[in-house]
Amino acid sequence: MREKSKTQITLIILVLTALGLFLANRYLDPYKIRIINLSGIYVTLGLSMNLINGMTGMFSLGHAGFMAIGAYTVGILTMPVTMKEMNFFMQPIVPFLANVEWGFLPALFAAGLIAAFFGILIGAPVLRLTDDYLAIATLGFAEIIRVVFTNTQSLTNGALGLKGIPNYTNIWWSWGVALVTVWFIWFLMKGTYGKAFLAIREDEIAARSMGINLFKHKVMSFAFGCFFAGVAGGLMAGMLGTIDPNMFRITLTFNILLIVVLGGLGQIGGTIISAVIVTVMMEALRFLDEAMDLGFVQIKGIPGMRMVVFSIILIIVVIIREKGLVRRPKGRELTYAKN
Amino acid sequence: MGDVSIFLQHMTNGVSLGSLYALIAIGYTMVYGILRLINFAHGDIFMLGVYLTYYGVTYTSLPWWLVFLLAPLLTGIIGILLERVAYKPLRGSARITILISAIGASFLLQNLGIVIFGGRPRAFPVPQMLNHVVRVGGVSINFVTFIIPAVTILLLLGLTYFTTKTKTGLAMRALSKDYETASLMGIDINRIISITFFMGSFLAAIGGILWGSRYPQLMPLMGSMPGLKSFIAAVVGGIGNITGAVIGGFILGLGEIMLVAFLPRLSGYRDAFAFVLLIIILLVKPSGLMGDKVTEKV
Amino acid sequence: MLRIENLVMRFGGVVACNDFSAEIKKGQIVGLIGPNGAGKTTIFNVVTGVYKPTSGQILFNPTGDQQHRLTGLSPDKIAQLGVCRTFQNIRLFGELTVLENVFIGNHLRVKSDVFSTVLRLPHYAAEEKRMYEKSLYLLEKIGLQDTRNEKATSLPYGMQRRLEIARALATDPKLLLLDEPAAGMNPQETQDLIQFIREIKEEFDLTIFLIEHHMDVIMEISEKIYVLDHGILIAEGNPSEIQQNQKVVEAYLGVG
Amino acid sequence: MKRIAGLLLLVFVLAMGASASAEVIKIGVFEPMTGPNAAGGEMTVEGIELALELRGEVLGRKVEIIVVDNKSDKVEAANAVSRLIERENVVAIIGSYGSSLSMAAGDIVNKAKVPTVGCSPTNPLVTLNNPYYFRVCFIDPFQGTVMANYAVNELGAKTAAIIQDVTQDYSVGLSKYFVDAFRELTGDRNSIVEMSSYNTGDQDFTAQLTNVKNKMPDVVFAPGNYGESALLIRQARELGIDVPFLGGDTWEAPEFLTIGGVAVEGAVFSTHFTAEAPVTEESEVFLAAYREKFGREANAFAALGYDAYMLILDVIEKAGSADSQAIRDGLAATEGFVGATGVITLDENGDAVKSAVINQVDDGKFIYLTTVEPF
Repeated sequence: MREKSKTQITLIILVLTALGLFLANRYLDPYKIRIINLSGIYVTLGLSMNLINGMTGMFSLGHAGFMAIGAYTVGILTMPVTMKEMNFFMQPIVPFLANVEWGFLPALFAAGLIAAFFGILIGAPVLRLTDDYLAIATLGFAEIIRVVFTNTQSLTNGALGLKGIPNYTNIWWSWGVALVTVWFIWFLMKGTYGKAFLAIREDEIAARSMGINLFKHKVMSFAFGCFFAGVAGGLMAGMLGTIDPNMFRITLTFNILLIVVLGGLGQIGGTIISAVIVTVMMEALRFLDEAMDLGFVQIKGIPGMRMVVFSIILIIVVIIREKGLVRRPKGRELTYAKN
Repeated sequence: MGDVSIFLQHMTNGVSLGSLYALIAIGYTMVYGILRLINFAHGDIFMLGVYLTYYGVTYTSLPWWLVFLLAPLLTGIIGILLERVAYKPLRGSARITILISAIGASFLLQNLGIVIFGGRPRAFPVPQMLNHVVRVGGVSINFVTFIIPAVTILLLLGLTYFTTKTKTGLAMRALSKDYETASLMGIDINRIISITFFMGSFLAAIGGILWGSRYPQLMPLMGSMPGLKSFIAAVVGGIGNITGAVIGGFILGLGEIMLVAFLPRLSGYRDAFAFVLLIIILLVKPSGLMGDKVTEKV
Repeated sequence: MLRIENLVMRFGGVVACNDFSAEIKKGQIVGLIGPNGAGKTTIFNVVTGVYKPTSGQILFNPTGDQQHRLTGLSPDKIAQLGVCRTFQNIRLFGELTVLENVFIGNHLRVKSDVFSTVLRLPHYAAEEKRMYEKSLYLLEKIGLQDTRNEKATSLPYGMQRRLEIARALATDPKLLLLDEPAAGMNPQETQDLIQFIREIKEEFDLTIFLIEHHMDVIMEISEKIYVLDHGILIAEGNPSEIQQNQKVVEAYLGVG
Repeated sequence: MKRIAGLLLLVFVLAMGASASAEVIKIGVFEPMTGPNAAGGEMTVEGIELALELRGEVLGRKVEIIVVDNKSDKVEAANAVSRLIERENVVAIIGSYGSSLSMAAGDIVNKAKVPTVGCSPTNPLVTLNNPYYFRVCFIDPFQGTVMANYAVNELGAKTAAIIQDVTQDYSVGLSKYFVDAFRELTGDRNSIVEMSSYNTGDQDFTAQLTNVKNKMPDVVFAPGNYGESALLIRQARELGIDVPFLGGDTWEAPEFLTIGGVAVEGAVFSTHFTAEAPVTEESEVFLAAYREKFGREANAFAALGYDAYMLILDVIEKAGSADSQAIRDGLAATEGFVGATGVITLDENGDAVKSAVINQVDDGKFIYLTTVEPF
């Protein structure tokens, strides 16, 4: 009975979302559609990071790097051959990619798979590290990826970036992928593997003693997270039409982290809502940077105020939601998180 | 120029850079060693220290050496405030939570820096005394380069004395070993943690001032890279270990310079070097060169 | 079922366990006792692979044809072989529900791959159904079927201990290691527990190795008892032998 | 339920859009006001605001500029431009400092058919294949070539070393064209004796510089951000490298002088404009107005911002219409527009064909050396 009504609600939500998107696509201007697109992409990003950080309890800060891999995969694979020649005017592109021109779907798949491949490659050695070390190591990997992309001129066009990537990304793609991500992670977490991820988050030692292979499951979770990060990166490339290595800095990871923390570590629904809200707020709060005319007094715009507000929100949310956010270690640990 | 003097020049450059990393890493490692907390905002505290010095020298009539002393003290107080606001409410929380708060604090300071100081870089007012070049044979050495290692070694000795001989230092160590017992023994936890943050931030500011004297360009984001690299230096040396931090700093500085020196084609990859080193160390010897092994209790 | 040979475990300079040997036969309930800090939990940790011993070896099924050397295997491998445990300081998956805790115990026997779980292919659906049924059965067994959707940490202490046992049972163990299952229980609960342990032993065809401070429990339930003091085996035998052993008495009185 | 609530909220927030007034002509400006490119954005906006003050009306209608920050970030740049077009209904757009930021806007303005004039993005890709993107500055190939010419012809250099910021398209592009031209001019494939890279934000360049010193080049070409470049030259002088340092238009910032101090004396760079050698009457007007408003000498970026604005207004006036399409067509036909930075003619790509100025740092000021005509 309960299962049935749940399915019904899910269906209703799906239909309403689709209808909403359809109407939005039809009647909203490109700017709003762009924000909706971006929201969809951030939903995917938020969920993929939440899978790693919130559900499996690893602390990865490498998202920007995996997005970069995905974005470049899509960029290079979908860009028309003539456009490639124009882009790579300083140093020709490596021959085996010069004449490639794929459709968006296979390119997105490739983006996810390559990102996941690197996720496994990178994750396999470092995922055994604990919280803070893992955070720094993954952050380091993201930086390494960025530096490599900057220097491999004949593969990525280096700092010049890529321009003229076909604008395939639309509302259906961005939200379609978001929906697939929700669906995937939902069923993953419902199933026994997802429960094993949760067990790892809760208590690694107990999880191992229950026969859960930590390494295998961590790498699995990490690879899935990277897959979706890569796909989202690809969507981003398809939306912007141009990418360069400097896009994929730690700030990008910070934005996603903000979404995950606001939405609640381990929460699927919360992440979706917070992804949408944060994306919209990023735009809506633009007024903070701009000059304000309150009638009687004029305030000069202070660029950067927006990010200050977001940082403060992050800290406040962490502090307020501390208990619900992550498992509180049991009484034996009283100091600053000694593990 | 002969090969020998070129090599010596590279060595000098490496020592100069390495000692700066070492200096900042000391503060990082001290806070971690005592509180097991990675203060992500350490690099941004460093930035604050430099800006405070800049404003002190430029907008007050105080002599530079006094500013060089006052600014770190002020930075130390900011460090205490930071701990009170962003970390104290989370005492006892999971590591991830505190780490997120630390990242938030780091971004907050950076963006506050942009709002308050403006996004455009400024020139650090290097005192004349520090700003001249000494030439020994074919090797040029900036005068600051002599001062930095000296200060580093001095602080290293001072800190070692402090933590092993003074009452507060011993209390800190007790705290780092066992929080509960320490508080049972009547140690004022809040006071010790505040002192730790004060000292960490004070050291960051000293590092910042010397950094500014060597590389006189101020930007709100200037702390993030040196911060990360110093953290890496601390990890390489064995986080929590002050001597290790110094050694790690020198390894990192020399390594970065030598990479460019011997593999000039890879100079564009220089920023990745630190991270590669970090990952190798974490995989081969996660406790760092000087760190001791910790086993988890079951 | 389990043979421990000349086990030595050192942490730095501290010897937690020195030259410990033991043999547990199939279907036995064997007790391990000793004063606090005697190294009992260390032995459990070594058997389940959490610690690597300094020397010595542990054999699983030493006489059977499926003989395994446990030393050097990872905890999850050991669990898969059929050795599962509970923890002295309760390590439930605290934020998860009671049912989820037991359900996770089933995970190591899952045959479907992760993609069929996401796609909910029929063979996985069937498998999952079996797992849920088994979990519910186990919960019923420990009397927690009504609280199955509550957070594990919200349970009273005694129930958490039982839940740990249920979770361990879900892994289909052949050998079950119980680390102070009666800790914090009142006499009535303790009696229930003894009954419960006997029941599950019969039903699931278990061999049980347990650490316990409640002497009445140990004496009533064990067929054989090992006594440890300061990491050294000071006595072994059946309950009546142990009760009369002078060394054991001294160790517990703190004389020796 | 939550999801629906979220969606409703989204629609609600988005629907709080502003409505446009038909009377005012709105011109959008998207520039980096924060982030690593903030200084360039700030200088440019100064010029645009000055231009607005001088000429706030066209066709009898008031002109309004709407400045949005792109945070030196591509995604933000795209959002900012989209916002200008859809929310503010601007008829034309100015921006942005930083070629990659301009490129992020390229597709959007092309699709929306809103003409956009870049002030200082010098990467050739910006206007390529984009009929709606124009710029009032020259492009990297020209700038790099100009400096190679200067090095060989004026300084008599036989060898050169390159230190580039590998993370900046601008720096990489300039270096590449410099290298090509330098090799051709000297007729020597080996005339580039050292090629070294660093990353934006780096502060220590001693390793790269020590390698350079070892090779003893006649000149060092080191285009990059003014901050990093100033530090780089400082460290070079400390190491005893006393050959001339050459760079590009990004060096023209007061911070280059304050951070570099005495070390940057003698540094030579190409730029779009100099306050010292007003090329046109418009330059005089601009310079005087700038001096009056800001109390200091103008720089190239302000001048380019000024020109971009004035060019758009000029086109509107000539076309007699503030319609986006009319503006685009007018811009594409620009020939001989007299701006503060010189006489601007836009080529078939929408790039300005105009002269470059070479400046030198002398006694803590930027001194005009020479003008190089387009070739």
